[in-house]
Formats: sequence, structure tokens, C-alpha cells
Amino acid sequence: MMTLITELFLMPLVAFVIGLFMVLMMRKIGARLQRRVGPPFFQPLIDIIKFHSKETQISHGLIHDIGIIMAVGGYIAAETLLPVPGMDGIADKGGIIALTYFLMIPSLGLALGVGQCANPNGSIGISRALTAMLAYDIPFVIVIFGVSWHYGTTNLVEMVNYQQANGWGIVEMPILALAGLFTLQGIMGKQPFEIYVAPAEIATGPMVEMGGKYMGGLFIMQAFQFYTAGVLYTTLFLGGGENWPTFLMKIFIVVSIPIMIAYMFPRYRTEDMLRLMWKWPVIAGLIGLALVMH
Amino acid sequence: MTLLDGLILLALISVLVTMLGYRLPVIGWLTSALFAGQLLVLFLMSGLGYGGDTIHSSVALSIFGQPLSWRFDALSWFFALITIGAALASSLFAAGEWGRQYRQNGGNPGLLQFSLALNVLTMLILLASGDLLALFIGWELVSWASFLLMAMAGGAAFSWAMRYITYATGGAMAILAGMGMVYQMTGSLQYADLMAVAGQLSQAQVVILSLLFGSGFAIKMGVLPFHLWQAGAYAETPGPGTAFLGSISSRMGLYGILVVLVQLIGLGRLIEIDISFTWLSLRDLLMWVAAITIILPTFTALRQNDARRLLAWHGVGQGGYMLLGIFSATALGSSGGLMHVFNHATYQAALFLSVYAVVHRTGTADLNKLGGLVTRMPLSFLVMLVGIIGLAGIPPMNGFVSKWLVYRSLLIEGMPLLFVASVIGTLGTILSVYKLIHNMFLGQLRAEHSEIREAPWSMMLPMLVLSLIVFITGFMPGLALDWVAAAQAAVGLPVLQHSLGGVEMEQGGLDMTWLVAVLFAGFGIGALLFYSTGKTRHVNQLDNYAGGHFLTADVRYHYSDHFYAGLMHRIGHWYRESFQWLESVLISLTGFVAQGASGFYRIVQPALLMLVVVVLALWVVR
Amino acid sequence: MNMITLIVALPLLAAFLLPISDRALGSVSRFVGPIVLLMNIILIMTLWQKSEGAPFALALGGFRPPLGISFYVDQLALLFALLVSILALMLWPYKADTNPRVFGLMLLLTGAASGMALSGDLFNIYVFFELLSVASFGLVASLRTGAAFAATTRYLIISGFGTVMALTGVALIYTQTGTLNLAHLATLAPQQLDNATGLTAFALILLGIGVKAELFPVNTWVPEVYATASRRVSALMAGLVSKLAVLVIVRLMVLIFPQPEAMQLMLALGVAGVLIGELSAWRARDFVRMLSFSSIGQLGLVFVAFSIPGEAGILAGLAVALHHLLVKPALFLLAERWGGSLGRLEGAGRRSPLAAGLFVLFALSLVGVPPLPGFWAKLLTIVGLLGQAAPLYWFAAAVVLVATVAEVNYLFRFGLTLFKREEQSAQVHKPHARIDLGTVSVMGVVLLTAMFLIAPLGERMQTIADQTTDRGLYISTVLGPVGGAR
Amino acid sequence: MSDLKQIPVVAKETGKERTNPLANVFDELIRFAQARSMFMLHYCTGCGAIELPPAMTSRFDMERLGIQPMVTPRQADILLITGYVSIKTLKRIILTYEQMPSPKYVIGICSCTVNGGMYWQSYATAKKLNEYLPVDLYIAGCMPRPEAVIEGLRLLMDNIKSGKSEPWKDYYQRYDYYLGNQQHLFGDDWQTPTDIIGEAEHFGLMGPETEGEHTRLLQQHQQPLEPHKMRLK
Repeated sequence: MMTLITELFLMPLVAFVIGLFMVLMMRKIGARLQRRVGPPFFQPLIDIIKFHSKETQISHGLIHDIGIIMAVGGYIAAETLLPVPGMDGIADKGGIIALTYFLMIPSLGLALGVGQCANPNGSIGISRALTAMLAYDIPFVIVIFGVSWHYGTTNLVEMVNYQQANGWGIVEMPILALAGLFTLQGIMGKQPFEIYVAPAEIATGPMVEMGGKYMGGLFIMQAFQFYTAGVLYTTLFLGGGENWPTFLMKIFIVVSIPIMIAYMFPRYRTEDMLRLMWKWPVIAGLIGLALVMH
Repeated sequence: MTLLDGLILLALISVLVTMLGYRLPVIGWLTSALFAGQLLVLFLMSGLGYGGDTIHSSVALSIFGQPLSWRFDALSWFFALITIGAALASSLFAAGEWGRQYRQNGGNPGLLQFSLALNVLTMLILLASGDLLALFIGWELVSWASFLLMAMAGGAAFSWAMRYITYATGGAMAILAGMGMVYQMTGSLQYADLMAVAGQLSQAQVVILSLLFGSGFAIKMGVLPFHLWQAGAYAETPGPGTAFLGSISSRMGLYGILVVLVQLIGLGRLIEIDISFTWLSLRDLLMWVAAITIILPTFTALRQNDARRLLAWHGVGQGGYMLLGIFSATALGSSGGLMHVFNHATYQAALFLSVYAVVHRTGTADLNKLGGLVTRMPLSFLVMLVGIIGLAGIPPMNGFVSKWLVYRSLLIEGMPLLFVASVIGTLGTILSVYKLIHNMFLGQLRAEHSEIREAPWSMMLPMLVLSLIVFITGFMPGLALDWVAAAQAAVGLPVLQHSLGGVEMEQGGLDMTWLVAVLFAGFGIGALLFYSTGKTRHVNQLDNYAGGHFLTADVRYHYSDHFYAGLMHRIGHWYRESFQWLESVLISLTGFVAQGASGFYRIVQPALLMLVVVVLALWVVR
Repeated sequence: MNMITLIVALPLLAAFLLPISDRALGSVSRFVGPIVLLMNIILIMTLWQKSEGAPFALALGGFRPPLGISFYVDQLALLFALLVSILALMLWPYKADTNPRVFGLMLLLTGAASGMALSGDLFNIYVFFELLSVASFGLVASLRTGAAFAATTRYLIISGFGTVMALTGVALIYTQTGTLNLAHLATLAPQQLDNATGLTAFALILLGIGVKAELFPVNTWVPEVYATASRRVSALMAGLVSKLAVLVIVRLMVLIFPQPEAMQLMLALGVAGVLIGELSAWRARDFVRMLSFSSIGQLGLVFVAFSIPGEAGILAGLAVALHHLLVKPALFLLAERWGGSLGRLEGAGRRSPLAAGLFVLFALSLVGVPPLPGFWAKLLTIVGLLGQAAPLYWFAAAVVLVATVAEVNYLFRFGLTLFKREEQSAQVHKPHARIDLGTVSVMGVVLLTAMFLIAPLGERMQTIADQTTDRGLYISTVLGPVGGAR
Repeated sequence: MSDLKQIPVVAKETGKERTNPLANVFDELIRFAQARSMFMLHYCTGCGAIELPPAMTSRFDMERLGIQPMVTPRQADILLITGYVSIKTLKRIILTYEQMPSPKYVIGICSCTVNGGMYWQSYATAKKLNEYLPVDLYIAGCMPRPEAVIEGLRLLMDNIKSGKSEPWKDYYQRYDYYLGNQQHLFGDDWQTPTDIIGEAEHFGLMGPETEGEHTRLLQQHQQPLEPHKMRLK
């Protein structure tokens, strides 16, 4: 019991730290691709501290606050559902389906908070973000189905065990893994699928009224988001965590791929994103599914 | 006199009291008390919900040689619980200030209470039916009682109620035909006799029976392609009536399907039957119908600009999950389907009531004419928030649990496309409910709504209780799963082994108690982080980024219309309204034929006609 | 037992005397009719009690059948004779300004109808049928409007043709068998009428008598006549006269023409009637026309029900016929004040809630909403139809079911119109006459009573149906045990 | 008032004296973070904006100093005004400034912001930005090169780190002065949707000159912009 509670506290903390490094990696990769130096090592943390140390901050109401709490808190809770080397948390109590829906809680919280800001730019951003979710979740659930079917379980711990005994999922279902990678781009909300942010058009959409610790909360959320995406993909396809060094390597590599793609693309319009997401990854997913289930 | 007799008698008394006392100002409270009494009797029968013996009614008739009997088993009890609970919530909602305002606006709250009582009575009769004849009698009674509730508002409600009753009669006639066939096959209308011969029926007979009964009952659920009537008919019903109808009325169709298709004929028979030229069995076909019922109405809901319509369309779509779960015929899936009946009733009632609380204060349910009400009606917002989380099937509310069970069973059964279809439905629901809560409660508060107050406690009470149930059964789904398991046993489905927190399985179970506890712990940490740093100041909504523009109260700075513009760019042209078209074609065709038929009476020359008739008659006889 | 002749004789006598005595008696003559009818009712009741349900035959003038004229009195005949009197009493033209001649015609109609119900002889039946026709012509035209005369003319022409056809049929039977006594015919039919000639004769009689019974192709008079005649007359025609014609046809079918072809011919015509009647009613935009078409559809249903072979058919048919006999007159009486197009009736029900409530009650029963009696009638019909192997029966069942949907639609479209909130509607309808509303209320009470007593009523109808289908009983009752033994 | 020393310094309340030795470390950390993470909103009114892209991109790369462009005032720390300020634009600039969360800094780039530059004679141009907003730093030049911009930002960074750059407090504490100048330019009915006095009260930033004759004038015609508090009754 004590171990479990320790894990429950430790897992989000580890996730946050790793997530910060991932954010740093993203910014560094972006900078290097643009032939810049990029931010200093502690920049992600410094940004968060700065945001939280603002002296005059405005709130648009209780729901605005609760939105941020839900966004951060939801991710904190979700991290305990993701098994990492040595720590399973409560991964066996939910499984992949529960996790998928758990990950919607932070988004929903954010959406509520943004809604209360009474800024149409934010609402437009949320409408686009939700549409994007509709776009990438369809191939994503195909992938989830195929993976769960293949491993015969929805329990992430079991999946990891299976892969460590029988080889990585990416070897056995390469096409599904490809489709999964594609959707990862959408899940992480990076270019070319970040029309919902669109800084020059709708002033960063959901973030338009977020300043101070509100924005700081969103920066924390972003760290969690990167971590979650990386760990999830690793758990599904790359054998999960055997030990920390390989695990870290895997998740950083996983996250770096969408980021590298992101900095080479402009963005798609919402409808084009829908078409793209509903076409290629879905086709790949279905083929992969057919191969898995045949 | 058994408890069942007592229950139905009490329901009858409620009807009589409301009929005689509909002018009394306290009739709402009186009816609520009577419903509470019914609920109490139902609790006395609660042994049923935990696997107790069937309770028979002491009333038994024999008409035209057909014995009629009534009884309550676990399934009936489960549905009755939802029915009376929904009626109690609706009635309580209408009892106080809502009823007064309704009366001022020319409505008749007593009639509403009477309709509610009548609906409950008829539903109890239906649920208690112990043979096919009693089932049909109950079915028709329910249909017409709902008709009364739908039509009582007048105006636009009339045409929708007409549409409903036309569909409903069509359904009833299909059931009647099915009953006639059963009678022809077994020589009786008893459940036991049909169950006994179900194994020997030929495939063709099973197909015809399932289609007749299935479509008959499905019409009440609004399953495609019989879905066109429902949303409008429900939306036009006066407030609490909508909540009642939306939460339970259409589920009577599901009860019928459970009794006839699942219990009597048996899903096993449906699985055996292959449909030519496809890979599908009859059961699979029905599952696909259910899946399409999830998707199309959900995405129709997405386009609605009226909160009531939007929710009513979701009601249609959610029925698909129930069917999908039940037709999966597994312990997991069917428990998901059954539990969704309960869950849907709770959150749908909460949602409708909160919408009507807003309508009560603002006078409109138009999603383009509201906004920002969260500061004025925070409790209604809370109720709606709980409701939409439930409706969208996101943890920690109960809607997630039942949907999870359905997903999980589809996963185990290896039905990827149905799985994807059901998830698409959920995604569509999320989009649509966000639009609902955003356009009503979030965004900019309109100047004319700045003085609005929260709904009175008589309306808040049922809403809050309902949302509490939504949360608690999400936190501890085992509470509801006990009843579901008993109901499963009653209709002969495999019974789900469950715990208080959900399902324990080696291949990935679900323990909501843990998940929810951790989730709230996470929120707690988030709140700690948030509130421990930096002071904030609450500002007016006009202090807002608008690219440097000065916002003033007379400028509407709000995004509501055409909410998912990008999505509609992509899928907008997929809305072909084919079913509308089909319906109108059918009506036109009937009109055309009818024109010809009545033309016969306008233009026929009597003498010539007689000559023709004689010649034809003689020719036929030859 | 000879009192039975009085049932026929008394109204006829009164009918012929009334126009003559009218001048002398003055206003008293208005009470003659009801008194006669009441006497009739009492008479029939006592008879029923005495006979204890057992059938008996009566040879008029002492000539024994098959030679003489005979009455056959079983429960079915008594029931219909009773209903004739009761309904005539209920639908009696009580209005003060009624032409005394109408009273005579009413009594004539009653007498003839009772005769038709009781006759055990084809020729007698024909004669009473003619009498009935004449009376109905007079009644239909009694409003003396141009439209009424035009409608009557049409009715007359069709009826005339019908009479000729029926007579031809009767003649055919006579040439084939040499007798017109039903019992005697029943003994001879299996040998001599089970052929094309017999079938032709049946077809001719069916169509001929079917004119009165609103049988499908020969019912073109219906909408106009009902629209132009007074509502009470329409009610009488739709409720009573049509049922008696059906009764005759049923008697013939049971006793003489039990061939499946005959059944199927009737079924086919019935189905066509249901379909065309209900669809036309669906299109009608006028309450009375709607009721007329609905009546055609319902009579079609009666034919469909009766064409189910065996006891089930008689039971179902009887149930449908009795139900319609109660409901349709009530609706016609309600139409007294609710004529004209539907649009003008908006909100009429809010002004007279009792009338509107009664309408809803009857409409619900008509479409067969359980537990109202109409449901049981429909249930019996459907179960009976689906119990048959021939596909035509299944088709008929489908048509009946679909027609019910149309029926619900048009009846409740009208019903809801009644409850619409009117917007400064200029159409102020007069409230229903108290006598009309009273009559309808009584009928409503009867309907509800029937709902509660459906179990004993069902048993009673079962025995009637048993008795009716028992050919041997008929033959032995009329011809005596010797004649009956074949 | 261009000389900072002339600004009366408000004495800190004595009760708030810190006793925790770590508090200073903490303050240091906060100031360090604030200095090393500056998100800027560039209000590009004139030609100076053209010098910002090079400063941001690969040639000079502001990001290595932790400086990033942002798009809404809520997220930004620095308001960069890059060119002449017309009266019409100034209204927007003031609103934007007031919507930024403190600590916030204003940098005027180009000569135009200092004294109107080549628009000195224009009737429609605000000449001295620091009459209307508390400007932290001017980067003069027509236009200043990216090196100069970076240099200016570095100076600001040092100021923040050493705790010297607090003119944003001045805006709250001497709001009456700034408002007076604004009213002089825009007329007596000038107001923004933001509520500076309320904010100053809420965050304890009131100074002796926060309120004065000009704020009274404002309060006379200001429509109340109370926040919509959640209420049950």
C-alpha cells in the first residue's frame, strides 16, 4: 500500500520532470532546424516559474480557474495510469480504454476554462481542437483496438510484459505502429495539425485569455502531454519500460519524431486535417488491423 | 394482494388523484408525494434487484380464451425504478415555481402531472406484463399515454405528436402481426410456450418474428430508420415532460426487445442466422443498425441550434449503445447496455431539467441567444456539467462505465468496426455537448440576462439529486451493476461478475473507485498548485483581448453559431437528409394513391360502374 | 314463440298507419314510433329469456318448410333484431320539426331490418331487403335539399342495379335447387350449388346486397349520401343497415356457400374496401366525408373478418361489426355540429370538451387501442387472418395493419384540430344538441361497460358464433330432425 | 518626469518585513526567472518592426536569452512599441498595456516613440510615449539595428534581475498622472474596459497619486465594470 501511494506521488513528478526535458528538446530541435541556438537548459522551468510569479493576474471566473486545475490535475491523475520501469501505479485498474478517456478530462477542463473567458477566439480554438480530436481519435481507436486485440488485453502492464517476452509490437504490427505514429502528431497538437492555436489568426485560440499562472498551468500541461504521448506509444509498440535508460531513450526518440516533422510544416486547415486523418492513417490502421486479426 | 398489486394500485390512485384534482395549486406536490410513495413500494420490492423471486400479481384474467397475467421480475423492477425515479424528478421539478409560471403562461400544470402519472401507470403495466397479450396491451397504453404528454403543449407539439403516433401505431401493428404469428405457431401467447418452441422455429420464422417485433419495439426507441419523429416530439413537450420522456419513455422499446428478442426467442437463434451475400448474421445486422443509430443521430444533434432538440437527438443516439451492448450477448456488453439505460436516464433527466431551468429563467432554449449564464445559474451549470460528462461517456461519471463495458465487450468479441463506430459516436457527442454547455453557460453573458437568478430550490433539488446519482454510480458502479446483474439473470443473459468499483478481469478490468479517487487527488494537487501561487483578480467579461478593440456591453463578443465550421466544411455535405426525403416520398406516394382512391368516388358513373362490376364479378367467378 | 312475428309486424303496421293517422292524432304520432320500438325491445328480451339461447324456427301461416315462409330465430338473429330496435330508438329523429313521414319511414326501416334479421327464407330476405331500400331512399332524401336528391338518385340507381343482381342470384339458386328456404338450401347446397353456377349466384347476391353493406366497388354512393343526409340517418345507415346486409351475406356463406372461393372473393373485396376506404378517409378534409370513407374501410374490415373460415371468422366478424355498430353512429352524431372542413374546426373541442372527449374515446376504440373493445375485435381479426394458410389472408392482415396506421393518422389529426388553440376564429360552432350529446354519452358508457365486461361478453359472443356456424343445428331446427338428416 | 529619481518612492509597509533568510533567495530566483523568460508582445506600429524578425531568427536568435514573441497581452511580459504612435493607435496600446499581467515592461523602439521623430509636427501623433505609459526603456534610432534591440533587451534583463525595473508599479501608483495625460489627448470621456484603480486596490498597489482629479472625472462617467460574480441568489 505504501509503495503504491509513493508511486502515485512519484509518477506524476517523474512525468513532469521528463516532460520539461521533452519541451526543452522540442524547442532545441526547433531552434536547430532553424539554425538557431535555442533556449538555455532550464528555460522550460524558468518560463513556468515566471508565469507563476506574476503579481497582477486576472481571472474570468471560477470556471476559468477550475479549467486550469482540471487540466493539470487530470494529467497528474492520468500519469499514474501509465506504467514506467519499476512503477505500475494503478495501470492495472484502468487499462488503455480508460486511459484514452482519462486523457480527455484535461482537455475538457481546459475547454470549460476557455469557455468562461468569454473570448470568441478561445471558443473558436476549442471548436477546432475538438474537431481535431474527432479527426485523430478515429485512427487512434483503430490502433488501440488492433493493439489490444493483438496482446489480448487492455491492461498496459500486461502489454509490456507480453512485449518483453515476445518482442516489440512495432515488429509484429508495423503498419499499425505507423498509423499510430501518424496520429501521435495529432495527439501532440503540433504542426501541421495546430490550426486550433493559429497565433496570427485567432491569437493562440484556447490560450488567448490565459496569462500568469493560467498560462503556467498550460505549460505544465504541455510537459505532461509530451510525456504521455511518448510513454503511451512506447508502451503500445516499443516494449514499454524495461529499465530507465532504455525507456528514456525510447520515449525521447518517439517524441522527437513528431517534433521534427512539425518544424518542417506549415499547418493544415481543419477540413484538410480531417480529410488527411480520416484517409491515410485510417487506411493504414485498417490494413494493420486486418493483418493483426486475420 | 401482493406488493405488485399495491404498486399498480398506488399508480392508479395517483392517476385518479391527478385527474380529479388537476386544478389544485398543490397538485404538483401531491403527485410528487404519490410518486415517492410508489418509489417506496418499489424499494419494498427491492429484493428483486438483488436476485429475489418474481412477484406475481394476484390479478389474472382470461379474455377470449387468452389468459392474461402480470408479474415483476428483476428486469421489470430495474426499469420501474428508473421510470418512477424519472417521474418523481420531473414531477418535483414542475411542482413549485415552474408550475406557477407554466400556469401563468396559459399552460395546465395539473394536466402535466396527470400525464406523468398516467405514463407511469401504463409503463408499470407494461413492465409487469406476464404474457405477450398483456405486453401488447401495456405497449399500446404506453404509446398513447406518451402521445398525451407530447401533444399537451399544443401548437407545434401537435404535428410532432401526430408524427409520433403514426410511427408508434406502425410499430404497434408490427408487434400485433408478430403476436398473430406467434399465436399461429404456438397456439398461445404465453411467454413459456414461445420459449419452449423458440428452438424449433425455422430460420425464416425467426427472421420474420425478429424483424416484426424488433422493428415494432425499435420505433419507440427511434432506432434508424424510424428515428425522425423522436427529437421533435420530445423537444416540444413541456419541460419536465421532456425530461421524463427523454430519460425513460423510449427505453420501453428496449424492454420489449429484451423480453421478446432476448428472453423469448434468444439471441442465440439470431446469431445462427446468416444473411445471404454478406458475412453478417442477423444479430450482426442488428448490431450494425444500432451502430448507425449511434452515429447518425449524434451527428444530427451536432447541428441543432436548440438545446432541447440537441439533447433529444442524443437520446436517440444513446439508444444505440444500449442495443449494441445487449445484442453483443456477452455478460460485459449486455450489462453495459442495461446499465446505460439507468445511466442515460439519470444524466438525460438532469440535462433536460437544467436546460429547462435556463428556459424557465431566460425564456429561450436557442443556443444562439444564450451564453455566460454560469455566473448567474452556477448550480444549473454544475448539473449540466455533470450531465454532459455522463452523456459524453468521460470518467468520472456513470456514462463512462456503461460505455466502457460495451467497448470492452466489442474488443473481446473482435468487432473492430463496431468499436470504431461507437467511439465515433462518443466523439461526436463530446463535440456536441461542449457546444451545448458553451453556448448556454460559457462565453459572454448577454446584457438582458445580467439580472437572472438561479432556479428556485424546488427545481434545483431534483437536478442536484440526479447529478449526485450520476456521480455516485460512476464512482461506485457496483451499486447499479448489482441490479443489472439481476436483470441479466432474469432475461437469461450471461451474468456479469462485478465488484463495487467495476469489473475485475485478468485482461484489463476497470476499477472506478480507484480511478476516480486518483483523479480527484490529482485535481487536489492541481488546485494546491494553482491556489498557492499568485493572487488573481476577477474582471469583467469586457476586459478581454480583442486585438486592442474596446469592447462595450452592446457589442456581442461571442462565438455560437455554426460552432463547428471547420468540421462542417468537411462533412456538411454528407447531411443528405435522406431519411427525411424517404419519409416525404412515402407520404407523397400514399397521398397519390389516396388521391386515386378517393377519385374513385368522385368520378365513377353509377350505371357504368355496376355494369363493369357485374362483368368483372362473373369473369372472376368463371 | 309466435310473438316473434310481432317484432316485424308491429313496426310495419305502425309505419303504414302513421301517415294516415297523423292528421287525427297530431303530435301524439311522434310518440308512436318510440313506443313501438320499446315494445319491440321488451318483446325480444323476453323471447331471448324464454328461449334460453336455443334456436327455434317458425313457419308462418302453418306451411311447413321448405314450402312455407319461415323465420329462424337464433341468438344472432335475436341480437340483431334487438340492436335494430335499440339503435333506431337511439337515433330516432326526436327533433320537433320532423316531418311525420320520416317517422313512418323509420318504422318501415326497423320492421324491414328486423325481418331481414329473422327471415329463414331467401325470398323473404329479398323482400325485406327491398323494403329496407325503399325506406332508406326516403330517409336519405328527407332533408329535401338538392344535394340530398342528387345523392339519393345516385344511391337509387346503384341500389336498383344491386337489387337486379341480387334477384338474378336468387333466381339462379332457385333454378338450380328449386327452393329458397335457407335450411333446405343448406341441405342441397353441397350437391347442387358447389359449382360455377352456385358461385355466380353468390357473387351476384354478394354484390347486390353488398350495395347496402358498402362493399367495395358498389359503394360509390356512400360519401355523398352520408354527407347530404341528416346525421341521424347517416348514423343509422352506416351503423345498422350495413350490418344487416352483412348479416344476410354471412348467413348465406355459412349455410349455402362455404366454398373457399366464395370466402376469398369476399375477402378480396373487403381488403380493397379497407384500403380504398381508409386511404380516401386519410385524404378527406371534411369530417363527415372522413367518417363516410372510414365507414367504408370499417365495413371492409367486417367483410375481411367474416371471410375467415370457421368459427374464428364469425367471432371476429361479429366483434368488428358490433363494435362498428356502436362507434360509427356515435361519431356521426358528433358530426352534427362539426361539419365542414377541418380547418374551421380549430378549437371546437375546447368549447365542448365533453363532445371532444367522447370523440377521442370513440376514435381510440375505433383504431383498436387496448383495452377498449375495438382492440379485441382487431386482435381476433388479425389472429384469425394469420391463422390461415392462404397468402391472400396474410396480405389482408398486412393491409388491415397498415390501414390502422392511416386510421390513427386521420382520426387524430382531426382530434388534435379540435384541441388547437383557436386564434380569433370567427367560426363559432353551436354546441351539440343535448339529445345528440346525451345519446353519444350513453354510447360511450356502453363502450366503457363493454370494456370492463369484455370477458363475459367474449364468452357470450363465442356461444353466438358457435351457434351461427352450426349448419346441422340450423337444418334440424328448421326442418326437424328428419329433414335435417342427410 | 523622465528622471526616475524624481518619482516619489512609496515606503514599503513595515509589517511586511521579511524575516526568513531564504526569502531573499526566493526573491532572487523569481527575479532571475522573470529576467530570463521574457515574452514580448510587439505592437508594430511603424517601420521599426522590420528589425524584429532578424532579432528573433537565426542571425541573432532572441530565444537563447529566453525571449519569445507572444500574441496576446495576457501572455506577454514586454510591450514592444516599434514606431510612431498615432492618437488612434495609442488608445489600443494603452488598453493592451493595461491588459498585461504585471510585472510588465514597455520598450519604445525608434525615435518616434521618444519624441515623435520625423512626425514631430504631425497633429495626430503622440510625441512622448512615457507621458501615457511608464516606459522602461527607449531604444533610439531610426531604425535601431537588431544588435541595438538585443542590447536594449539585455539592459532590461539586468534591470529586472537587480530589481530596478519597476515602472509598472508607477502606473498604478501615479495613475492619476497618466490618466490626466490620456484624458488631455482623448477627451474627458476616455475610459478603457479595464479597471486600473480596482486592480491597484485589489493587489495593494495603491499610491498617493493613484486617485486624483482625473480619476474622479473618470469615475463620474465610467460605466461600472463590475465582474460577474457567481451568485446563487
